[in-house]
Amino acid sequence: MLAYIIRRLINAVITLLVVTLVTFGIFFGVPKITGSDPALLYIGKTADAASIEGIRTKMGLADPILVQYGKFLKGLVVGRDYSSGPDVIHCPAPCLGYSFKTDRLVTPTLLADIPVTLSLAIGAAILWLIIGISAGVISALRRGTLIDRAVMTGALAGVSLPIYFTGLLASAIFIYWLEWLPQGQYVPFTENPGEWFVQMLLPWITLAFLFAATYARLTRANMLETLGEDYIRTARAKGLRERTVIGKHGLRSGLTPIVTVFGLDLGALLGGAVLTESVFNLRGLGYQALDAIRANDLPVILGVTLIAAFFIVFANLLVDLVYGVIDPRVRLS
Amino acid sequence: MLGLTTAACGGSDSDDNDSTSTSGGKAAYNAAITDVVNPSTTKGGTLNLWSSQDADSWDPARGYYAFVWNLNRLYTRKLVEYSAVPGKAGLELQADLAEALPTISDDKLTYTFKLRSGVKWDDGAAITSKDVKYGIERVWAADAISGGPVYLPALLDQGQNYPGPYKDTDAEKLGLKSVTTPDDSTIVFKLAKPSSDFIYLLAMPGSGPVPQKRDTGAQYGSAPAASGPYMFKEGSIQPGKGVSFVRNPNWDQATDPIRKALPDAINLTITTNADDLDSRLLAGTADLDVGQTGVQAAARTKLLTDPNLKANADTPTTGFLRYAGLATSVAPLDNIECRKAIIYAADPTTLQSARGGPIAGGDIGTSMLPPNIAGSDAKYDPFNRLQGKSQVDEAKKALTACGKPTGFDVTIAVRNNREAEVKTSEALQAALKVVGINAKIEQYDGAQQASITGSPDNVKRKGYGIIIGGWGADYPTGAGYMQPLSDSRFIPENGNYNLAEIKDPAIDKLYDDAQLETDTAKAAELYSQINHKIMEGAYYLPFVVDKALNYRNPRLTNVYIHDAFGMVDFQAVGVSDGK
Amino acid sequence: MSLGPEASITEETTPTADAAEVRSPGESAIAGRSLKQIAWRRLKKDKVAIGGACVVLFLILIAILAPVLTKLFGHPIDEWHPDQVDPTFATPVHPWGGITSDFIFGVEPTTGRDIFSRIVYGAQTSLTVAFLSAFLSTILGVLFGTAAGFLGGWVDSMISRVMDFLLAFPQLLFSIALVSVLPQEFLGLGSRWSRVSVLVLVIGFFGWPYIGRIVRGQTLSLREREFVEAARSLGARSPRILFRELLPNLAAPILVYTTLIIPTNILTEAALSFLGVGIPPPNPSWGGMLSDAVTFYSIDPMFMIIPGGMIFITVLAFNLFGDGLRDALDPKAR
Amino acid sequence: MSVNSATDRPFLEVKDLTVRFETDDGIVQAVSGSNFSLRAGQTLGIVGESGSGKSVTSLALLGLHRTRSNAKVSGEIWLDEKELVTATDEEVRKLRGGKMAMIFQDPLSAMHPYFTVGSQIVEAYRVHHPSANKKVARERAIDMLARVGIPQPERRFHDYAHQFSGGMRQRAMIAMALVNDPKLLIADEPTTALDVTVQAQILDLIRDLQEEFGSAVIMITHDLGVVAELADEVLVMYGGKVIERGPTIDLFQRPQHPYTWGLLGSMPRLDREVRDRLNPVKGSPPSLINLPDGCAFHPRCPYAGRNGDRSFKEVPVLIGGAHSVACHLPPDLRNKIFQEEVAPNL
Repeated sequence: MLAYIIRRLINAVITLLVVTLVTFGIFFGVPKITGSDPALLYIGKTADAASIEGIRTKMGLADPILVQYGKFLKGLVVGRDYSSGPDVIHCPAPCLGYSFKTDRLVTPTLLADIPVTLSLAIGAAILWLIIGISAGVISALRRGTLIDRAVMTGALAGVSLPIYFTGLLASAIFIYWLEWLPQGQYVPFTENPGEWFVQMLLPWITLAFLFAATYARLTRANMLETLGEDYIRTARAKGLRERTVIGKHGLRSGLTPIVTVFGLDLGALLGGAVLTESVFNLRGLGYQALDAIRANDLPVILGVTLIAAFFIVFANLLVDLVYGVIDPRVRLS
Repeated sequence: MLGLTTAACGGSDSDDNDSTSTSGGKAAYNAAITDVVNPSTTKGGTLNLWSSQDADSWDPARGYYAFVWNLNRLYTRKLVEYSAVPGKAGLELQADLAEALPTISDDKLTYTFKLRSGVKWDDGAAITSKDVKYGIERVWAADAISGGPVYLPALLDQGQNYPGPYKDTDAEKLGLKSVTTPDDSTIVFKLAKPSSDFIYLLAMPGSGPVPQKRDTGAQYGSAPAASGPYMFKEGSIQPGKGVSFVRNPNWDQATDPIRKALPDAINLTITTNADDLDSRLLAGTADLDVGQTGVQAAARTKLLTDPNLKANADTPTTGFLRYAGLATSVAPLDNIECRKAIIYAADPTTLQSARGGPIAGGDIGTSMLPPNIAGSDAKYDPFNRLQGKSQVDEAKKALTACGKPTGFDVTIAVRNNREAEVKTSEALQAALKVVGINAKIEQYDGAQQASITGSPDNVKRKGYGIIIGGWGADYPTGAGYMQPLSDSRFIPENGNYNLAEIKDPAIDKLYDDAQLETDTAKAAELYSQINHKIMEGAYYLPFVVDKALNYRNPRLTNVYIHDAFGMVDFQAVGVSDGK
Repeated sequence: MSLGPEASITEETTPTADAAEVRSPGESAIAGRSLKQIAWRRLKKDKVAIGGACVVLFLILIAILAPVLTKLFGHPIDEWHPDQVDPTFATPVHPWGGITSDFIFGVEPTTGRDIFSRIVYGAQTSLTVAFLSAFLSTILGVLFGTAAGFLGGWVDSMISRVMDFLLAFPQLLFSIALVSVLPQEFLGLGSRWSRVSVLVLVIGFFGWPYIGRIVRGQTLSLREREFVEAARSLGARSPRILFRELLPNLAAPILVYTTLIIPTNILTEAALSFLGVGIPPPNPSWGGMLSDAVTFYSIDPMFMIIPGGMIFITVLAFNLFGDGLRDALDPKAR
Repeated sequence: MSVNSATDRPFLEVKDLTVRFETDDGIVQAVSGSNFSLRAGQTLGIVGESGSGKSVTSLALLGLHRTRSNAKVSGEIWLDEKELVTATDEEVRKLRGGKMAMIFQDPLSAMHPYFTVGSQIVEAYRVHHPSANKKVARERAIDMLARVGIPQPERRFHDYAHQFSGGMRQRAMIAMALVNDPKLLIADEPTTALDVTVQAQILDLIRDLQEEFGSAVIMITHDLGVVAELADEVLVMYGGKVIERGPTIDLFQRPQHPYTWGLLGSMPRLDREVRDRLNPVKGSPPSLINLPDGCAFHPRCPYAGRNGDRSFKEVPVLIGGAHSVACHLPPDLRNKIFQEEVAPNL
């Protein structure tokens, strides 16, 4: 068991390394090839060769790409220092770099964004789990009935609606037309829970709608498969009440696969729900990433990609471990 | 100024009536452009400024956004500062830290300033001439503290290749030779050649004083020292969230002829949602949009259809001009006739709507000198654009003259991160098509502008014949506005803004003459000539003179548009209800 | 009897079906001749799926006929109509997003361009990207999937690792970044088609692991199945087994999943355009139109509803058809 | 174990039982009009190919079809004076696992993978003994595990199905079925999933337990060997119908239906010379959606044409006394064929 976890951890680290390498290669390598010079991004309207050169060295863009990568990794592990003119800025490990655009360290910047993404992901997750699973179970039990048809049609519609459309639609209806919800922006939970809730409501619903649809379909399929299993027939043959048959024997194995999917989805979301965040102006990791890409803020792009990948990989690992616990047939080794 | 607004309002009469009907001081549509709305001296209360974008930097040497320069007046005093009055008078410089305007030697090369006595930093230390010199020296350290304008080295470095204070070997870090501080209250500038614009450069935030012991280089922006009436509240600078200013206890009204300092506190809140900002403005929970770039489409409709709201709105010209540079290095635009063809074919109206229409976008542009700059003349319309239609016949004629009667292919380069600019490029493309000019739109990464359209080599290689651009003056003189766009000596290999790559000795000469001319009226005349030359050369296609529809909270006092910034003069504003 | 009476009856009603197909439900998607017939019969009975298929065909037709349709019912996509929009508010002068007999889907705010034409051309872009990228994913997926499953050993572990890696990648982010660094024009394709091919490459590339995994799994299970064993014992060489025995039996799942990634690709393309890295203007794309609508949706909702609705209908149609196809080929999934 | 206690009413009596499923592909006649009865302590063997309707019959007895909306059951099922077809779901549920229990084929798939075997037995016990607390139920379960011959029952109690060997799993399954001492035990192919040595053990176990509990047993199988070993009476089903019924010995000595001959022919026998090959029934079972006209077996029956074309037109009915058969061939002709053509090869 322990050995397994260790091996998995090592794999995870390797994956992350590859992610950084690829990302680094693309965003620091490509400019070298295409000849566009990141240093120019940080200079003002009036750029003179001398100061550009100064910035280039300051950003370490003069070094060969591998050296830069090495420095990046070193910073990740032990931290590194950046010159600020008179004195140096120390970037403690894990140092994701220093944005010369905003003159801020990447790590704290991104850490500050995580709460937003977190509230979005968690809130939505709770919603979609409740709605999606119950809908799925119901339509599985009422298979072929009107309810089933209705739920499944709704679900299919759900998975076919782009979130950046439902998002706009939702705000058009609830904010501008019905005026049920106020204009506004994200408010930290710690500052004002009420306001936080009000502001997150629409993003949650929008995001949850999409996932609930997927989960309803998934749950239904799993439940149907389970209910077809022999052991369900056995349970009935034992004279168990239908409630017990479905509620205990059915759900226990019908929902187990959902755990996997859920873990992965959540992991992916924590890496930044780019679309939802951009539709609702939530300054989370996803939004940060978009900004960074648009502004060509390489250190930030690299940082976000790495964090996102980290969440996904970590979720993968966690899911496998959890699965080992909830499914007695799986032996981790 | 009034007449100018009227004329500038190409077509839409309603504005004229409104602005003429503004009886001094009362709130009315566009009242703040010409007059001080709700004049008052009541102190106290809190001014709630909002913004949908964060400041680029609060470090005086690094900020470049117009609103940041405007807010800089709250906490940074310079030797000279723009007067705090509406209209053209606001463009005049006035002694600020200096007790009087400089004594200028007869050869116009030596500027001597005497500092006022009793001017203090927020920590109580006296502001000395050394602080001023050190602040100015920081402009040289563009590698450590990039972002701000770098004009002074051109005039003051004089071959010294001063590395900036951080690499300065001088013990006091005051190694810049051309600037001397005989005593703590005197500072002397020695120029190599006369420059009538030099004094304007000293009014830039970057020329403000910085106490050397408090300079943290790249991090200085997170806690700048304050010389003005307000200082940053301890640790209140939160990137992406906002800042709050409180009174600077060591500022003395007696030493400051410019600033009113009415509110007790000024908060700037940054929202991520521009529509939210608008609804707050209309609801009165926000006093001003500090960006002053105009409300969103949704609020625009509300504002203009409700007379009560409209009475508290202004549409000042922002001092920005939107245009397309016609690169002379790219065939066939090396031929003036082909350039003319493009200008004639362009449809002034669609270009205007692409920028947001006559009110939110701006007036149809006719030449390359915006109205807030001495020498501009809104009536000067060489290509007859004010009539608002594309002139196909003229264009066809020009094409024939150019030897391309059937038209030609050309590429429009446009920043991908500017929605309005992309739309203008599409408008232009559609209009050019009519006369057989096939324009291909190429969007480029706006963040890399300096190395893409800013690089003449690249422009030539990629064949960017038409380059969409926009420009606002860093200081309100013809040179401050036009020189980077038209002086052949202002073509660096990167970060070039002379998009047309105009290489006209006559123009260059006129700039030099203007620099010698200390009489602003005469200088204005020269700039007007340059403007004519640029237009005659068909180097640029002006789109619009930017306007922005902004709302001011009725509770505000002393509101007026400051011409140097094209927006409300924040430092003058007070609140009537004391809240 | 492990499937309970109902399934065992389907077994008896299809006497020619290979027993193994029924014994293990997962594999029953693998088509024996008869199963294809059943599938086809089922599909024909599935009104909804057929409906979806019809809509899909209709859309394809629209995309192909875009130029004609524009001539007949619309105006050129890049033709401005300032008279159709209010200069001050930039919104259409006519109600309902400027819908008139002349502009049947209304006009774009600011520009007054004909939305109908832009929708029709948008369909062209959207479908081209979706189909080609799905095709690319399938090719790569089948190639690597069979290789991994069939050859096994280090090849398998290599490919599987790569697939896991790609799936562990913040894909949308990366697509955005990639598209924005890749060249805007090449091979003289013109800005529109160059960007289309870039999108195809990126979306197709990130899509292949999904197919790859399924194909790998199928191949693994097939490898151990009687007829392959038989073929092997008869001394058939690997390539022959691969192409004569395996691929035909992979046809069904491949078909199903290819159909099912097309809608996903449509959404991805629209998402990228929405985020501003899609088809460059003035070439229309549904996602692009939606992002333009962000500025106006509170005052001109139609401008948002029309492209959004189109995306919805298209994706829904593909999903309906895809689901129907899967159900038809894999009764257990019903 | 004798058939002569004629007076008392049969413990189980099935009259004209018909089960049909409505599927997309048509109506499936899984069982049509089968009649049989069973006395306490007796064992009834039901034989036939897969799809002959034998398993469906057993599910119908337990009322397990009720959860399937598309299943239609008609006829009468009398279990110990109680009619089950018309009984409410709740009544049937109470009987299920209590008075009548079932042993399924493949026990691995028939046991829940995520619950321990012990807990599943406890569950079965407590649903019929609501008063019994956990502890009692647990002891009962362990006791049952011991009774079916599982070593170290206390430890195995906590194991999962997949941790048992095939044989042990089937024993556990039986323990679960017998935990409420059912009066009727239905064993559906209890041994097919097991290897031969284990098969014997399980069959012995069932026999012993039957004697111990004195319950009636229905043994469903396609393996005549099993029937020969256990059953007092045998039911041969084909295409959803009972085509021959009789006391075991009698049926094995004088099989009446050609299909039964086929089955016997396909049955490996130790006393058979190695040289003569098995001769199974040729052809494949009929579709239950559209049965062949006339005798369902005629397409595979080598003697179908022997007396005109009746077999192709009329559906034969089950006639005869204790040993009855559904076949158009006149009895004498049948005997003749059996004696001359079939018997020699058996």
